Amino acid sequence: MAAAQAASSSRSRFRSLELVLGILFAGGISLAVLLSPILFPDGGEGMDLMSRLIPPFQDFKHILGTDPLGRDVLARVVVGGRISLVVGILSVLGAVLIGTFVGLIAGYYRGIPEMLLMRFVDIQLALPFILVAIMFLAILGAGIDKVILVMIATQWVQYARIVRGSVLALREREFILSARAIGVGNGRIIFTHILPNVLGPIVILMTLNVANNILLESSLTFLGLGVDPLIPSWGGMLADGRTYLQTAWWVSVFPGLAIMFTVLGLNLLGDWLRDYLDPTGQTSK
Amino acid sequence: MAGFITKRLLQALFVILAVTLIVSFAIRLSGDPAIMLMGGGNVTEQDLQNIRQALGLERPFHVQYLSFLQGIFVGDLGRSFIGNTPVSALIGQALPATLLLAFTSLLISIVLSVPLGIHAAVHRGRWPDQLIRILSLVGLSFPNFWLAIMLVLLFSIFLGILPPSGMEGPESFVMPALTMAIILTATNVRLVRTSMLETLSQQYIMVARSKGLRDRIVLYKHALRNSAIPLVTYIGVQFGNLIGSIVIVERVFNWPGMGTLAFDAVSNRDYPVLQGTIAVLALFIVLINLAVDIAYGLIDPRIRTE
Amino acid sequence: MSDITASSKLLNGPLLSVRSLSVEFGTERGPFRAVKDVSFDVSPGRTLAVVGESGSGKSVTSLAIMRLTDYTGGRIVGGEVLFQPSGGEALDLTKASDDKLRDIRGNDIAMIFQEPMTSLNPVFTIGNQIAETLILHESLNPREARLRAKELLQKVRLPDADRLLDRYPHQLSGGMRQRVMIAMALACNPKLLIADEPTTALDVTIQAQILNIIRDLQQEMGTAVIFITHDMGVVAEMADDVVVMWKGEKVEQAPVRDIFTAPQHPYTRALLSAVPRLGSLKGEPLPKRTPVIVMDGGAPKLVGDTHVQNTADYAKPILQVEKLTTRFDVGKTFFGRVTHRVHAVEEVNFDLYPGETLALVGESGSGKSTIGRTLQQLVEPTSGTVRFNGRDMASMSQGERRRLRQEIQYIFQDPFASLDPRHTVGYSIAEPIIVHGLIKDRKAIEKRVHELLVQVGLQPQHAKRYPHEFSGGQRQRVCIARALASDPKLVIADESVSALDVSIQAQIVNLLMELQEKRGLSYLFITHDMAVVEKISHRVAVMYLGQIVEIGPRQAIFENPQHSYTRKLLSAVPIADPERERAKTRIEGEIPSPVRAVGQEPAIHRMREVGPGHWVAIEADALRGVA
Amino acid sequence: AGTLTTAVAIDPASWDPIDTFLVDWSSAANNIYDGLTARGADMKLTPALATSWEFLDDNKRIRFKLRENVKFHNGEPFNAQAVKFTFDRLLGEEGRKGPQQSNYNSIERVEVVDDNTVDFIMKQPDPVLLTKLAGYGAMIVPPKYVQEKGDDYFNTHPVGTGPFKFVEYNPKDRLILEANPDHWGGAPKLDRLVFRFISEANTQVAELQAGRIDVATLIPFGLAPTIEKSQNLSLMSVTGPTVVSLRFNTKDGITKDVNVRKALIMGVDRDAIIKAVLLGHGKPIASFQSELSFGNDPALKPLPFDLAKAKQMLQAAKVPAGAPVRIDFRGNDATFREVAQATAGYLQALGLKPALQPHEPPVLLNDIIPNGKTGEAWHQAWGGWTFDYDNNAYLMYHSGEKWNPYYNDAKLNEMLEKQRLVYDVKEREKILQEIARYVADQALELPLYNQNTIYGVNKRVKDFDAPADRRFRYTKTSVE
Ligand SMILES: Nc1ncnc2c1ncn2[C@@H]1O[C@H](COP(=O)(O)OP(=O)(O)OP(=O)(O)O)[C@@H](O)[C@H]1O
Ligand SMILES: Nc1ncnc2c1ncn2[C@@H]1O[C@H](COP(=O)(O)OP(=O)(O)OP(=O)(O)O)[C@@H](O)[C@H]1O
Ligand SMILES: [Mg+2]
Ligand SMILES: [Mg+2]
Ligand code: NI
Repeated sequence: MAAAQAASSSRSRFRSLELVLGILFAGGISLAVLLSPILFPDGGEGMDLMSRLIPPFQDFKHILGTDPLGRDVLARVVVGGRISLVVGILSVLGAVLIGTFVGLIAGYYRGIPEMLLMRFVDIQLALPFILVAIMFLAILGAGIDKVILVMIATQWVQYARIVRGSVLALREREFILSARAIGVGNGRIIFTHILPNVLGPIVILMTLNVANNILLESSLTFLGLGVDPLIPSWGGMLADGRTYLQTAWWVSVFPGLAIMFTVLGLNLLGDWLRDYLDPTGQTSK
Repeated sequence: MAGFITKRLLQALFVILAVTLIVSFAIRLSGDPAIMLMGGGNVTEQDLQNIRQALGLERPFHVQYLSFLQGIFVGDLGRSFIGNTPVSALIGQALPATLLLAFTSLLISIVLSVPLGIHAAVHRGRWPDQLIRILSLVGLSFPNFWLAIMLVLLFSIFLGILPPSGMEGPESFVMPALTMAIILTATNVRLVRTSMLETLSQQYIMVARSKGLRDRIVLYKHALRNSAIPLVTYIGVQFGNLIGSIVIVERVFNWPGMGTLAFDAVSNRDYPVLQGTIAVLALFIVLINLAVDIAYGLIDPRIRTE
Repeated sequence: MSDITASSKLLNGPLLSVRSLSVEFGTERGPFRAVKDVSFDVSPGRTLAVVGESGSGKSVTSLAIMRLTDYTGGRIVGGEVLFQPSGGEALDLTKASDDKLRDIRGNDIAMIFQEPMTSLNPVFTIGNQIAETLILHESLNPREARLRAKELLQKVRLPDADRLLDRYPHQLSGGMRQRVMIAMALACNPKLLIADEPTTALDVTIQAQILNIIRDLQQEMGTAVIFITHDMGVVAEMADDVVVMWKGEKVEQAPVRDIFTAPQHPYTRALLSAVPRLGSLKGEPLPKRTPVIVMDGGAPKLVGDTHVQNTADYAKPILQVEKLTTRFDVGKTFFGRVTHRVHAVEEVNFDLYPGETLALVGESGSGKSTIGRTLQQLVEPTSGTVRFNGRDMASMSQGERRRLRQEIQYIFQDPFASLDPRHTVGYSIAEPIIVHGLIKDRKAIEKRVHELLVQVGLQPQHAKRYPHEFSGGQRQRVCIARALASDPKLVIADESVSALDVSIQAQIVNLLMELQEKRGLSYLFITHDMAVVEKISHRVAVMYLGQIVEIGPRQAIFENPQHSYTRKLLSAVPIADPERERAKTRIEGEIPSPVRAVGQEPAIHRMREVGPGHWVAIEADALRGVA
Repeated sequence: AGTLTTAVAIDPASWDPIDTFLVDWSSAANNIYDGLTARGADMKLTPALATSWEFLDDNKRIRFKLRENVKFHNGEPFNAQAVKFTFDRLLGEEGRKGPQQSNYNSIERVEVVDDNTVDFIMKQPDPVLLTKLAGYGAMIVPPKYVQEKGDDYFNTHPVGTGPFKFVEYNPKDRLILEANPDHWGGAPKLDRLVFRFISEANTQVAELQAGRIDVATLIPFGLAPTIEKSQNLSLMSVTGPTVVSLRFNTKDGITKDVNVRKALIMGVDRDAIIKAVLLGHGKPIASFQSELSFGNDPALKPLPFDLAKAKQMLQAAKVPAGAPVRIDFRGNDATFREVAQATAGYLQALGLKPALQPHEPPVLLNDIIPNGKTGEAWHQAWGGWTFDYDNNAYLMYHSGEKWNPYYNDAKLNEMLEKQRLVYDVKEREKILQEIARYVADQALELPLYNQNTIYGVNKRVKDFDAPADRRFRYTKTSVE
């Protein structure tokens, strides 16, 4: 812990560095994705079977190379962000909202509501994602909206359990008692005293699950359940590129890197948000 | 305690009932096993009828489900539509393979993520922290099948030291377990780090330090246990996720486990196998989460009151 | 000054020498220097008392000596802390390596932290936490360590030590936790003991014994003690030298006699003038407000006036407590059968009237906080009735109960634990106003919060700070402000002024009395400080082992105590006069415990009236109960 | 001497011939069992357990002379009784539960003439019967063994007369066989055969690269170059039975119009797709059959790729720009995923708006196709092992068939029915060719290609006959 002193003085600077880098990565990629219709008007669909699998940094027209169908990898990576970010972010938001709410209620009230909600959570938890996905998509038909729905339906339980776990410990803390003693109503205790104190793990889990869900889309593709392969997506590119790992690494590595920078950006923002929400962290180690 | 456990076990039974009911019902909405068994060749409606009759599929749903339940109570999970193998025999073979894999990867992940997460928290904002955080994200940025293929390329083809697939000796565990552990670790490291940060600012940690305790004891005894609740919860949740994602890892590594079994059962609409595997997996997931709930009380005595 | 000259100078001198120590915190509002240029020495076998204003940097100084400020975001920006460990070279702790520091911490230098509630790790048993130090520094094996831990608990007069070892911090009363902290600090017979307000949560009888233990230690082992306290009586009893701190600086240092007889600095004088003296209201039936000297800028100023607190209205009680009993299950078998219970409160009866202050005093762990918590509906009573304004609380509707929480306020014994770490104190103070809809306008709420902060001696800009950025006393005042914010009818104040320096304490006490006069507030005042009790209360109830053993008008209790425990209590109060003979009371023998096996109900003793409204337990009954 | 390890994709779970339709079953079981006839890697029909046959009673009775002195692996003698038992079982109660019975419905019954002679009494003519007797449900099983041990035991402990004997079966993992030195065709050169079940193509290739399997049967085209480049591996690519086409919805959407369908065909450069996506491991087709198929007409040429003409035709048919073309396909077919995207690329160039819809195979099979829920087109891959156009054409174009949800044409129906009654090879071939031409004329589908069967083989394997239909018979093969 020798460096502890140095850390405290450099902390405020570091926190803003996290923010800056986070905005730079996540924001930069989002911006590129948002601008993709202007940057790549053909939507990354321009196929040219004659110029397939050009390695990166060799052809000026295809800086990141081309895929097995001769499509520009850069264009597809940028355009592919649209689906991937929508899937990643919407599914996580949906799951977080439902899961956190259920977790708060179950953990705070305990008793019957807890029992019912948590058994419901158990049921959901006991249904493996891939199988649910297969059945759900088989019954409802495929499509990006359904993929997002499946993710929400299977993932909210994670948040519910995590939140409930933390709430169980929190509700025994003295400051919750003291809020109750003052006459603060249950709703307000839950949302202004408990929620901010459980947000740390949730924020972390959220930012991680964005990555996870972008990748889940590729697992679905791997199993043949994904969405229209014509619409580029990072997950789809990774799945399609897997057979080319030995011959054309760039087909799947660049979408992977895109995911990495997005996730890195989001996580930096998440860390920053966590710190921001935790005042004690600002001055103590 | 005993009361709590019996109560929860009864509830677990209910959960398993619900899960199998949902799965049995849903799978019947999405395809006909008779057609799957016929493989789409020269089939007439009469042929299909024959097969349905032979498999008992012409009975109403509730009758089929009830007979499945009856079977469960006498330990008979029925027979696979394909090859007529008893489901219990299939599960008996696949379950150890999957559990072994799942627990190994969980274990690897815990062994890796706890020290890394703590180290990151302690050195918050400085390079060890940044490095650990960034490395953990690399593990999250590529899907498990992709990581698996990379590992195979590295260890089996380039270095030639590990078998690329199959479950043979202990060495065949390395890559599948590692593939899953990498992804689990990425998440767990960050979770440990956040909960640790929360705990490290508490006064009792300072008191522990004032006693002259070694950092290791301060961190691993005093702080870790106070940060353990989210971690333990998440491990319970992860076990469920693990079972979900094990399908893919098992496929890539040709692992004869429950994931493969369940996935094939869905693909073939092999109802008895699917119902059986889901029931068994549900049982394990529910038990793990029950263990987690019991662990809460062991970890934090304040939760024990109820 | 180089290390070598320093060590040669220290050879036969002080054990610890603090030279121009300065400590800074990096806050969002820029660096804040909490300790400025402080120097003092402590020699083996001697006691240095540090007194001073709340928030003047006492705790920070002591943390800095052990280099624990590293972990709170603080930084030692100047000075040195020279320590002479056993036989070795003198060492500058501000520069020592982590390893070296670890050897010293807990072993050579031990510290008793100010807030006992948050200082114990909630997930480990008491036994485990004490034994840990012994295993580490004394190389005992776990069995020996446990045995030693038990001895230590007995030494600090904790009852039922054996079973206590296996209990968790949240199952102990404030004073019990504080004694656990003390036991922990004494475990390795340190060379230097830093005690930061070690007895605030203890009743005076136990306090006297703890002080004895520390003195014994000094005599036997030559331990040096830094004693931070607000209790000038304790200073007079314990200290050899006194350092007075004010606004982060040392303003005066002198031998204890000189401080009391010839204080130099105006702040010291103001402080001493505010010391409440037991017996000062002798012969007066009612409590009385008296003016206090406060520091205004650098100069002392007299504020307030004398005022007899004739506020109680005995027509109709606001609160009636009948046969209130609260028990906790502590032993359970695997099958959920309860084996042992803590009989925290047993058949307690009392009334409280509008405008009246009832002081609840008694032994630590005797159930005072539990009564408070039960009244505030935080703990379910096992049996008994509580009536508020004549209405039985048990029969009230959900809505009525909530309204009750506006009218009754409970100030928690541990201020740090009771504030949400994620909200500014401004928010915490505003919360009762918001939830009960007392003021609608946001600007007006803010104004009210600032007003409350000023009333308790803080500044409006403190509203934006978070709880961990305050000193112990400051947090306590935040809690008082929060309780007052909801405009209550009844305030239950649990050790609410114990962490305040006497000057601020006097101001707060005056404030409370003023509010009582203006708004007819009632107080249930739980405290160990008999001098404050004398000053503030109309009536006093004395508790022992979960029961009230004596209750009556203040004058009757103080001038004519009947129960043996009450007498013991009054005689143990330390007097702020260093010339007085130091008390050597030592109580030996079995310490009674409220933990009982199921089925072994305690005997409830009968009361008899010895004067108007003055009731005393019949002691023979009580003895039977104990036996 | 030596052990040869082959990877196949799927574990059929039962080794009983009447329980399965999987090629992977045959890849292994073709070494355990014999049929009355056999077909080698060259696809020529030869005698096997039957040494000769003749057609009697106006083709209503077929008489087989059986090979003598043949024993099952368990020592049970092979004779006319065994043949009768096999077919009684296949056509009776037991066979009804499996997918094989319907392939042999043309047989009325089998009669024992003497110990070494049997008669097949036909319900209706079946020109493909002799081919069908070479595989799958017609594999001869030991009567006593099956009756004594019961069906479940037989499923997992197969016994036949083939060149290799069953040793061990670990479900989902491997099947181990050992040489049958007493085989009537002579002892095989290998000691042991191991069949491992590996469903993931990348894994099969990795195992092949690691030298842990000798023959890989599942090779994604993307990995073909890797194998070609590898020093100790060779890639074998042979014309196989699998043909792939995009079938059209002739009922709704723009594909209702035959001219639009033709335009779509002409708008897609199939040669380029074969070259770029299949890396040349395939051939263009004009009808839904491979060039090895009976009924294939080399004279029938596919419509040429002509973008300009195609555009023109679309315009003439008043197809608006951006008209949607949805293609449904099996989501787990990685190769077709690429083909579909390439095809979509061409459709886009035609000014249309293609969309690709992946489906889980059972859903496509159970619901989307039979219930006519497809988009304008759907992915159809077919690989009849009999190499007879009848098998493809009847199922694809006859009205009321599951695979044909939209098209109903009396003339086509009649032709399809007629050829089934004709034993005359020449005449039947003529009708089949006529059907193919008719279908091409109606542009019922966009014939994409005939996909090669490719194997990755370790170079230590000698005399590996790469069978077009993946039905290995390792009698002459050896390993170093
Ligand atoms: N972590 C922190 N961050 C910022 N300011 C702090 C922190 N800890 C203490 N302070 C400030 O430092 C000053 C000194 O605090 P300290 O705890 O030493 O007071 P104290 O003399 O012990 O008072 P008390 O008698 O009330 O306990 C206070 O003004 C407090 O607000
Ligand atoms: N949650 C609990 N579980 C078990 N025992 C408890 C619990 N809370 C309090 N007790 C026990 O009840 C008794 C009374 O505690 P209480 O906190 O009321 O004492 P107190 O009079 O306020 O003491 P102090 O002056 O030391 O604060 C103690 O013996 C304590 O150990
Ligand atoms: Mg302090
Ligand atoms: Mg108390
Ligand atoms: Ni360090």
